[in-house]
Amino acid sequence: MSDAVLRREPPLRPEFERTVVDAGPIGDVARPLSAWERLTDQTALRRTVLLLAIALLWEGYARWLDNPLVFPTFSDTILALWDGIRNDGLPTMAWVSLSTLLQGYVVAVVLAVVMTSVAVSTRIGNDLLSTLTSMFNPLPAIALLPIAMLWFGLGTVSLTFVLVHAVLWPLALNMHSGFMAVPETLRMAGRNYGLSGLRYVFGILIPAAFPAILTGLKIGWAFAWRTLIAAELVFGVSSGKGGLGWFIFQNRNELYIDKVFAGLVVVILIGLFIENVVFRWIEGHTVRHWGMLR
Amino acid sequence: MSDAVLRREPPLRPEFERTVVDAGPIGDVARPLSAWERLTDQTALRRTVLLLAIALLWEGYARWLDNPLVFPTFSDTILALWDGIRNDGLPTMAWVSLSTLLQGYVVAVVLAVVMTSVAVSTRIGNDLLSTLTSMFNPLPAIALLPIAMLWFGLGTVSLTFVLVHAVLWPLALNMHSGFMAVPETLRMAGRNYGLSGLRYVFGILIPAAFPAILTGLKIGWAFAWRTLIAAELVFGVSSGKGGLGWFIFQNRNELYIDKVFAGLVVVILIGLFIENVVFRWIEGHTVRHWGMLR
Amino acid sequence: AAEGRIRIAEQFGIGYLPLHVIRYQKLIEKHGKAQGVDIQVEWAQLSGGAAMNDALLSDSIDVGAGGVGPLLTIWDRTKGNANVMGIATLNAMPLFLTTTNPNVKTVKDFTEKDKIALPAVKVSVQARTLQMAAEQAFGEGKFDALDRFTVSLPHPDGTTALLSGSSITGHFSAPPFQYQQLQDPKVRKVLSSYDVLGGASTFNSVWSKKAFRDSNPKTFAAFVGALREAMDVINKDHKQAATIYLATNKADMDIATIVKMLADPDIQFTVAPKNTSKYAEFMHKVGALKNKPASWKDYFFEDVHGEQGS
Amino acid sequence: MARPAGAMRQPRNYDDPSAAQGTLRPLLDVSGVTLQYKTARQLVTATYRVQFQVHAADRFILLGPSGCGKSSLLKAVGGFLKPVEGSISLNGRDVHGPGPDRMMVFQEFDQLLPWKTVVQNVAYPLIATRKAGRKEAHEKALDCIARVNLSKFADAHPHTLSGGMKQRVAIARALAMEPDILLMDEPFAALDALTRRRMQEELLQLWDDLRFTLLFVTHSIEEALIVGSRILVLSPHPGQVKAELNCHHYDHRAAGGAEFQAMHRRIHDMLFADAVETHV
Amino acid sequence: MARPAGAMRQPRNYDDPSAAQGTLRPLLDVSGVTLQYKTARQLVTATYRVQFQVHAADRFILLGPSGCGKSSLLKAVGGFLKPVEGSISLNGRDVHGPGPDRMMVFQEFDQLLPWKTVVQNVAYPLIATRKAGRKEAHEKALDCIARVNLSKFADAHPHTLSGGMKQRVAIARALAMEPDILLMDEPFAALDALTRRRMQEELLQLWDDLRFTLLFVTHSIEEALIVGSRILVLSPHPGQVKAELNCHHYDHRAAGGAEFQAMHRRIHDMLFADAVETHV
Ligand SMILES: Nc1ncnc2c1ncn2[C@@H]1O[C@H](COP(=O)(O)OP(=O)(O)OP(=O)(O)O)[C@@H](O)[C@H]1O
Ligand SMILES: Nc1ncnc2c1ncn2[C@@H]1O[C@H](COP(=O)(O)OP(=O)(O)OP(=O)(O)O)[C@@H](O)[C@H]1O
Ligand SMILES: [Mg+2]
Ligand SMILES: [Mg+2]
Repeated sequence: MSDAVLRREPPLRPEFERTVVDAGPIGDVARPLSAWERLTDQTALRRTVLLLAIALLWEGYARWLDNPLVFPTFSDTILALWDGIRNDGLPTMAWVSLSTLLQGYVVAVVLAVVMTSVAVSTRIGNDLLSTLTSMFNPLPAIALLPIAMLWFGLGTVSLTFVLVHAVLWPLALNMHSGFMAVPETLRMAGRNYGLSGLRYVFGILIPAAFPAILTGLKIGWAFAWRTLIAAELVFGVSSGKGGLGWFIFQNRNELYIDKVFAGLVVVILIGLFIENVVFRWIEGHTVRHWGMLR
Repeated sequence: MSDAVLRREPPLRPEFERTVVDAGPIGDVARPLSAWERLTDQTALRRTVLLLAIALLWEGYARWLDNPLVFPTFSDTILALWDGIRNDGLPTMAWVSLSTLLQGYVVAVVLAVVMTSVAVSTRIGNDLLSTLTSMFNPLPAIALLPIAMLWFGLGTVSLTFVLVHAVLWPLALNMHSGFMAVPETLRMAGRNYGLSGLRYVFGILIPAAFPAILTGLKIGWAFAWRTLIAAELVFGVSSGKGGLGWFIFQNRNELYIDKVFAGLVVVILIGLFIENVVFRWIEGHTVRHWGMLR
Repeated sequence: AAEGRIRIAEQFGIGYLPLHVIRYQKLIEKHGKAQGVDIQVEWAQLSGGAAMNDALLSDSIDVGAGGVGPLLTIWDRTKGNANVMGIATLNAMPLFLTTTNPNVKTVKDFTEKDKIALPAVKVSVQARTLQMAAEQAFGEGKFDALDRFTVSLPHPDGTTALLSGSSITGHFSAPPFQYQQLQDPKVRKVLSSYDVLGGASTFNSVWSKKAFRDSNPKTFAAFVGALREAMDVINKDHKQAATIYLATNKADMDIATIVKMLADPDIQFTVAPKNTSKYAEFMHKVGALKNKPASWKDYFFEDVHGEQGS
Repeated sequence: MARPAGAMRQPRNYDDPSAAQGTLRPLLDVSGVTLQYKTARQLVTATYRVQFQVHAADRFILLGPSGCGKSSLLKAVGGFLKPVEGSISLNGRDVHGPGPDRMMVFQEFDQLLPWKTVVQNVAYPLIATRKAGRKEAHEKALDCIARVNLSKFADAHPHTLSGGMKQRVAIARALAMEPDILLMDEPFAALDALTRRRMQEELLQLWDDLRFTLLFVTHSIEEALIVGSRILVLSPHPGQVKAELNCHHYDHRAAGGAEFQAMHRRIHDMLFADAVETHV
Repeated sequence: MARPAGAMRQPRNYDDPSAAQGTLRPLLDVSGVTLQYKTARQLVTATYRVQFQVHAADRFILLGPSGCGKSSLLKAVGGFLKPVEGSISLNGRDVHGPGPDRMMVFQEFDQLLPWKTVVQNVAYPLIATRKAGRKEAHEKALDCIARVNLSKFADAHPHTLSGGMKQRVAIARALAMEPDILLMDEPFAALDALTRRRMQEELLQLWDDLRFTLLFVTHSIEEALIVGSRILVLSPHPGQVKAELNCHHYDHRAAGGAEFQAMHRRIHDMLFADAVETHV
């Protein structure tokens, strides 16, 4: 060690005392933001610009490709969408799909809560959930088809069954690992209040694991759509009142690829709405508000 | 307040001091467990019993149903499985599927890491990830098929592409929300070390979000299977080496339902292996070992 | 593209037997040698018309195969750009409408309680044939009278649903499912597509883009030649054809069943289109085709124009 | 609102043993308790055969060096940890699992429920245990929050609080429950001298009102003497009982006195002696 | 290993101002800093126009009541928090973001990386900042762990440590880095009297060896006097500067003395005066 370091001494300064001003009226002293900062601060705006950029890319690539039977342009798709809305009852079809989907989703959410509650309460429940999840999660919907038809016949109930299969396992997985990752101190606090069983799950575990549960809900939502569209083709609710999947399937078979893309665009739009409005709102009022998520 | 309470006084006791014994040789003083406790402590055993129970249930229900065209018995399925292994090259087919799947899985994991890294580093990256996820996650694999074929032709690459689609979004979602939920103190510690960019992601965010990432990996794994089996039906086989999905499709077409179930059992067995051996091992050596998961 | 490569996609089923024979006996290679080109043949199996279209239009395959309906649709949609046309037919086969409902004698007897399974409502060959039958039964313009009873189910699921006594009471399928169904005493035939069309009709064909034929004349000719030779093989020796079918499909079906099927006079293996124009007319009438072909020669290449087609 | 710093609890006649002799059966009996943590790779003994009795209305202090197992002992009494040896009984009955009769203030800052505001956090256990209706609980919570001087932050969420403020909320939460037994694990460690003193006074005042039983972990000898009525001194890791001392006769006013200083030095030496043993 | 409790740092000639006058430009200049937290529903002002200068080799103490913004100030100096008003500059350059030149010991117990063992936690920043190779870092880490008396737990994971042990690991981690500036947020709050004293001595010894600059938050007046060379006294929430005092002339040996006691009382009164203002 050099002498220079050893000898380093801070200067002696005089002491002082000050009187403190009344802090009552201190307001927001944030520096005003520049116009550009304020603009880019608007998440909605940024995302809209992003969507426009994606649409432009699509249009450009499709034009360059010039193969409308494989990849139609964005403008053609929008025209087809408009046509679909006016002539083919696309909104009704979207509604049919959406309502089926919501049914399956709700059932799956309830089931997931029940199963994971049992799983965290007992060791055998834990084994059961883990085993069932690893068994059934990888199975494609078609594997359930015969069973679904056997139990529920053709129609919405079977479709719901397949949807539940799509949503339940990923949601249960996320929920369960969320529960498992709840900090020990919070668990102890909850048990200290004498909570147990469902009251413990709803009072402590679910809110504490809410970030993971929300992710599970998002994934479940997406996979419900994937499955619904694939399953509608097969289960093809009696002709006449098909949903979006049916619309896509039929038009694909008839090689109206622009309409197929229009159907997919509807799915995308619903997805964007759910993510940017519904889930964003929920996040803003829960996990972000609670400081559990950045 | 009653006088009784007010007057409650603890008794006065004598003080004392004690000498402390040398604590060096204190060993494990746990009470020995009873045979039953030791048995039920064995996770492997408990789960095996559970699987046997499920198999029995299956056998019983199928026998009662007596409809082998829809739901063959467990024993028939096992016989068909044995037959498939000996005569139809089921192991090779499973291997074909598994290797395709692993390729897609690895690509998706790498992509997810890259995308979420960008997403946590920049605000526009965050917008992009969130938008792309909510757009593409709900799209069924068939929507990507034409594009896949256009870009990669028929064959494994297209399958890989579709697999990536199946794995990437749920994994990215879990990863991203895991990153977002990393406690502020840990983030600050990491940035205090001067970590940034990828070093920050790999040094802090990924291990800190590992429980969520593992869940994402599990879900991704399951959905890769679902998608692979569904996609193999559509893509079928080129150059003669079909996978498990093709095996299932072919046997379905020939109404060998027991073989269809045999194919599904292979999927289930692989799923159980991956969950109970691979993921369990990873969990045991990471998140559980680190006390991040119960 | 350079000459000497052809990528063919086929589907599942006995109807594709000519392609199996070509593959098994390497007939394209043989006919290519005769023309002086070494042809590399790539085979793929795809599971449905839509996948076939995607693959063809994205240039992943050169030759696709499927039912008459998809051929007419893709011809109609690609007229003027990709120009997809039929090369030849693979067979003529009857499609049966079967039922387990003892009260159903003709299509008129289906009621609200019945459900008829089809591979794809409205758009499949079976659906079109049923519509034509409905028009014949209920009168001009009433072609959609039975549509509300129909549901989409793939053949295997439809078959199990019919046989296991669920709510499916009717099934419009194809060989070999319809024959398997008829082995069950509960199941009866209501209708054959031959009745509706007034004679034998094409079930499967092969098609390709005009551009492929133009730039690969020798390869294309080799394929057509191979196809014709395969028809001869099948029609001459049912036993050998059945053996090839079993070998290529790894199916452990009884060889006698297949031979019996091949011997069925209703089942023909020929390159000549049969009664396809009736479908075309009907599809144009109901708006599924924008272009009205003057004759079957509009949607088949010249290579088969010499045949007795319709 | 908090009382001025001078206000003290009423004097008690501790020095007359005959008056103090209440029940002879201890409320809490910890006998021969060994606590161990078993992980895949190692076995950690936290405490070894620890023995003590807490009587009703005791203010019992656990004092000992860092890592000696104070928190573990408290968790065992709280029912969160099972002893591998020995037994813990409460009112003559073995402790099986946690319960709201023993409210705990943990050492960690993350013991508040992040999804509840400060006032909700304090009111929740009252509601969950049905000790009070919603409205009553809310009022009681506001009152206790005022006592820990956080009224301004009643509607804030925990993540917007400083470390010391979080601990004060946890204290308010425990006080609001008015439990028979209060388990506190270094509750005042994150507080400044002033706030700490005010909290100590609040606690003693409340004890005087309600005469609950207090089990209190601290690492400050001074705090032990002021807050406690009896002190259990533990040896370093693994914790064993070194001494049990009486200290009911000290309060804030006594803090400067010679007797207080002597007692302080006695305990100090007891702990530091150890250090010399272990570290030289 | 830790030195015996009596070992003290070498004497320094503080009382000769001419020798002490080093550079006149302060190392750290905090001027007019207002810190605010903005959430969707409310705006919290943590500190208001705080002004102070820290010179190289200062042992600068931030002292103030709970919630007055000490941690926030430290985080702002660490580069984790941007002032909404005023500026913070280091060596004449504005602070933009955190960096390994300012190692921080946080107040929270969860600052250790749970996936690393104790020794890995201490060695990691050395490796990450390329201050040392793997092996060298490991050795240095083991050495620092010995200083905080945790050698037995070098291979334990943080979740198996007690609160005080975790904080000691964090201290070891910061010391191992031998940073130019060390920011410590109530590092000894969770430690018992004995361990605390040993840690204080270690810190002062290290300071004597390396003459780094220390910015130290504490709520203990005694600790402030012993550890610090200069004390910044902050008012209650929102924190404003109340006084800056010199205290370089106190160490453990001085702790009993009359001058020490007087200073203690002076600061105590300064803080308690506030209490009377605010709370009566
Ligand atoms: N979850 C755990 N797993 C394994 N060991 C643990 C765990 N918790 C505590 N220990 C060990 O038990 C011993 C006692 O820990 P405890 O938290 O009871 O100490 P303490 O007296 O509260 O210390 P402090 O004053 O630092 O909080 C320590 O050696 C610690 O390493
Ligand atoms: N993340 C945050 N969001 C909003 N407000 C915050 C946040 N962190 C701290 N505050 C507020 O800022 C003020 C100062 O907090 P800070 O943590 O700096 O206090 P402190 O002096 O360190 O207190 P303590 O001694 O209790 O740790 C408090 O009023 C607190 O409510
Ligand atoms: Mg502790
Ligand atoms: Mg603080």
